[in-house]
Amino acid sequence: MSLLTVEGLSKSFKGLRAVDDVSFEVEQGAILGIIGPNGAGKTTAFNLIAGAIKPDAGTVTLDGKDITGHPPHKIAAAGMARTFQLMRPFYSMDVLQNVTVAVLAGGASEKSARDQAAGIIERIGLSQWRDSPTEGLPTAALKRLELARALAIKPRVLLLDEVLAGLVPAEREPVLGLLEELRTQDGVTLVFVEHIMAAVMRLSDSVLVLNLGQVLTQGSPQEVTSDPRVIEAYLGEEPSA
Amino acid sequence: MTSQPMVADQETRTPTPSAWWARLPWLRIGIVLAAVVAAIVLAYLRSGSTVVVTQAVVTGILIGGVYGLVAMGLTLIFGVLDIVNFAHGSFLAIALFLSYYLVAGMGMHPYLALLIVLPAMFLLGALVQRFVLAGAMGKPLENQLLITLGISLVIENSLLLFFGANPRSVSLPGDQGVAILGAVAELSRILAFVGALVLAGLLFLLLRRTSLGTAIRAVAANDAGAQMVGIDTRWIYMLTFAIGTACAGAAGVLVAPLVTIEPVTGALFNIIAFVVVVLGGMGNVVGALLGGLVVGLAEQLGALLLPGQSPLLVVFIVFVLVLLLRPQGLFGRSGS
Amino acid sequence: MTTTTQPAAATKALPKLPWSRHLLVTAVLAVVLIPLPMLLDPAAEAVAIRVLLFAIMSISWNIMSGFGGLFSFGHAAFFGIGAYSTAWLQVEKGVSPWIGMAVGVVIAALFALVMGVLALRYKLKGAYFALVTLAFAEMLRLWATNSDLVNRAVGYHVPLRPEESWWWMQFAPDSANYFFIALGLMILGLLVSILFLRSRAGQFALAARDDDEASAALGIPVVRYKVLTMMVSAALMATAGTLYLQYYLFIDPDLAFGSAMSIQAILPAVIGGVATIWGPVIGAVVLGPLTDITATLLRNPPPFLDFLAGRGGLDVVVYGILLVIIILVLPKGIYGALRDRWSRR
Amino acid sequence: MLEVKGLSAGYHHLQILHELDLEVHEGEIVALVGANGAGKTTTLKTLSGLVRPTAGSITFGGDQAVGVRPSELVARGLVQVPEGRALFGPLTVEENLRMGLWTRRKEARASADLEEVFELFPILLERRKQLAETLSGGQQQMLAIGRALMTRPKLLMLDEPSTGLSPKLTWTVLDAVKTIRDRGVAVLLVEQNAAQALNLADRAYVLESGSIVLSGTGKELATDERVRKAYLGL
Repeated sequence: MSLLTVEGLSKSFKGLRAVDDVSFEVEQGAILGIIGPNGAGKTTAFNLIAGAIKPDAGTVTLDGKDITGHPPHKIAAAGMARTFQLMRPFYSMDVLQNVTVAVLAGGASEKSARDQAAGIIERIGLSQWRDSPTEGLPTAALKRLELARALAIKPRVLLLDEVLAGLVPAEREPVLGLLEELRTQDGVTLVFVEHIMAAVMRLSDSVLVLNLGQVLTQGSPQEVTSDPRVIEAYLGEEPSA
Repeated sequence: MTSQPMVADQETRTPTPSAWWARLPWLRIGIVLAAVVAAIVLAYLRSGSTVVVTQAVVTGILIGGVYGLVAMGLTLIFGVLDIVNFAHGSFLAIALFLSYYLVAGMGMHPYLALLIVLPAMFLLGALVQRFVLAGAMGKPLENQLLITLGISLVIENSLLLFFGANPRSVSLPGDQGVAILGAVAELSRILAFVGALVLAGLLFLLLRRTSLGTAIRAVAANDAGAQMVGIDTRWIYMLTFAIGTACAGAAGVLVAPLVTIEPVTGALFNIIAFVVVVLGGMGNVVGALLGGLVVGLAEQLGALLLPGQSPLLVVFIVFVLVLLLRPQGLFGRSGS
Repeated sequence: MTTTTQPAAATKALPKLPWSRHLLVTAVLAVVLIPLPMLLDPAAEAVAIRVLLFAIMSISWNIMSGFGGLFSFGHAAFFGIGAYSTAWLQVEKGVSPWIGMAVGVVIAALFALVMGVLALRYKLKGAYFALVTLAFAEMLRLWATNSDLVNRAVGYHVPLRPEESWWWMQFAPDSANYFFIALGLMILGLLVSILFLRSRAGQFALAARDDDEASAALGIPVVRYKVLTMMVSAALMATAGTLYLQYYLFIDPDLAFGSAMSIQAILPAVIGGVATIWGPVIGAVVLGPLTDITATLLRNPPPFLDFLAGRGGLDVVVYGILLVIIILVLPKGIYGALRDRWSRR
Repeated sequence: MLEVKGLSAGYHHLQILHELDLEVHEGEIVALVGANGAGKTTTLKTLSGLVRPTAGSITFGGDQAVGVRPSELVARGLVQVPEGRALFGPLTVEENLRMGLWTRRKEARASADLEEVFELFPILLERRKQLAETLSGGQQQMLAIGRALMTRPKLLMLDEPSTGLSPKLTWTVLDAVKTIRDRGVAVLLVEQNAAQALNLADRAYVLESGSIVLSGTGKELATDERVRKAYLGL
């Protein structure tokens, strides 16, 4: 049975169907990439799964347990962490404190939390900024901080919302390596929204394409990128006349 | 971040003519009216006297009009500048003292004082916005709250410092009781109500019918959009604050014959104005007028419903209920 | 922008946490201040007690509004609950103010619980939340003003006792004991803030203040910790109510629940530095003596201020001006600005 | 008419644009295409004065445009139709359009422009009394463009006018862009809908990670394999 199952997920805002009957499954240890043009409903879908907003219809099941519409903190406690597309550090804290809070939220003892946090920071490659305030950190570091904090609660499923956006190509590579390592070493299941196709191609076992709130297609990276409907959704329709 | 288009892409909608009154939430107004009627019936059952209830309703509506005018200024400032102005009542207090000195000191007719107080308060508002508040525009809400709190402390206590705590009063020549609808109301109260309605109407026309008013509403609706058509929003902010302050000033002149004039009088109006603004929906100018009437009635009927308690207690109970159940206000638009 | 991480800094030792330093300063403060009454004349001692009272109130406000990010405009509600619980139990039932203080603390915390659950359940934020706190305080004020249960607008005078008594928390007007009690409560307040912030709950509260969605996404039950923060703050504020009552021996609804009291809780923290441990204390030291300075000034005004002789209000005018200037020029308060300067060096 | 050199910009700690060069000449449609997050919207915001550049220069009609208030730039003829449209929702269609006259409210013939906009988008005439927020997405886009035209722009910058529109409506809007160009207004068109934008444009730039990686005529780029790569990473 799949670790994460999403079925018939739908949400409308003021009559606009932002997410329309979206279904997919992710196996334990798999990596699912979600792509789609602007306004396709990717972030909304994430928010629905992570409980930030309640769906109009559909179910989300994590490891056999129905978590549809549960508040976000319960979903996180059930083993699903997420990152935010626009980085949302705790601005009054430095990097170490940010991760320490997350470790505490994951249930660690107050005594060991800081050491564990320091360990995660080193692993994520943030050591250089460990004691820096979050204000003024470069994008690359903030993106990693999002990741470090999410990992600190030891999730089974990690939802990543554009962790590569805003990074220059050279900065992407180490993050990709890290994500691969998370799967192979930690067995974390990844669901990620991404625009950078090279990354999607390289990481994903399977790619889900959303367009106008609906699932356009799902398949292997090669299948998806050679699908004319996908190209059309991205490049736009050629004028017929 | 991807922005959501405001509405779905449907081309099948039929155009609907939409004058402003067609957009009022009539259902909720109906519910509020029903609540008012229920309160009146209850008040009648408790007091057992039609005269007492009629008197309460008339007094409530009359003072409610003035509350509405005070709150219109406050809500306008909130809608456009996004500032919760804790100093609004203090501006009203300044106007009270100004009219006291114009009337008692210079022998001016209480309502003629408007001609001086209105422009003076307008100017004061503009200066305060330009030189104090402008520095905090776009800062966190707390900072703006605290700045206006500081301004109110300065104003209220300067009044105390210079004029002392002795209560003063302004009397209207020829003020007497007038019988209306089976109740009696002082002429000054009726004139204050009428004056408030006239000024509220003028403000409404300014906002609806002039291009300046449209620009003010445009800034309230979307200040980025306003900049993109070339509106200098800084100027609109200053002007709006000045207009809002002038509303408080006008209300001050109108109520001067009705209240004891003390430095703390402003604080009372301030708190009532907040209640009215929340009731009417923050930023909703028409809602503020309706909210004023509701609060005026709640205050008067509340005195009958909970005898022995302060009439304001009922006002606050209504306030907290509205804040908790419908923070966007009784007359605000649904959703969002 | 750097493109790769540098492993050079990899295994630095973890930086020391500030808590032990804060606790040490608190201890030093306690020790240094204990002999103070011996050095002060009675008038100066009264000022010192006012400073301590301000500090306690503002430490409390700072816990909820600074660290918790829940802007309270009605902190007088908790103050008044403390003062009134003590007064009622003492005057009507003959119960010691110490017990009254404990009862006040519990009731204030429960009041905060109800208020917090209501306001946060309905997701009130910012100005709306501030207005709810104001409304709750005003409702208490109006209720007390008109309720026979608590002596209506008259309020309570604490009956004078023939002899000094710790049990009744009553001493000669210039007794140093008031100072010691006030000092003890302030030190308690500081300990509460420091230990709370150090705890798991306090860290969660800070995280929830900074970003409640991100906190929830980490599994932190945001509302629970926000309400808890409010309760801690309310409990501390209630002790200030008891202290006030026992020192001034009088309370009425306007004093206890009026917005002036709420404002006195806000000002020191804002002037000293919101969301810092020491800001409220520093702000109280700045503001506490102002009332006396201005009163002295107006008792014997310089010639050009002659017409103001004997008038009140100048102190609050100065508060107001200070408040505006601080917000515009030093939005982080005195302590915040100093700390930034030190750390930049 | 618009000349941008070495432009860098970002939000607080986040640098988004890296030394951008681009120009728009009179009477041409220039397209700026690129994937999501490439920095297209930030470019427009910087050009219209909403974001302050950290480095580089912008000149418009020969005058320095960095550090000038957005409202002043509008008066000079540099006008943006932002993504999300920034309409005045609770105002009517006509009020929205008339607000476009703000900088020229003292000119006598200003309201004749209203007729021109209605001619371009007849649907707006039909709905002139309707509130902007009750319009459909396509109508809102037309209204946003119409409002911008009322200011008499010399250069009109459109941010993703096709977002949320059906293909058919997108063409209605893009057709209007051509008409606008033919009336003598230069257009800078930012689009993720690359194929359509490139076909329409006289010249185009491809933006990737905040830098311009390709430029050329619209026709050239429309058939360029590298454009596909920038979008799909193929």
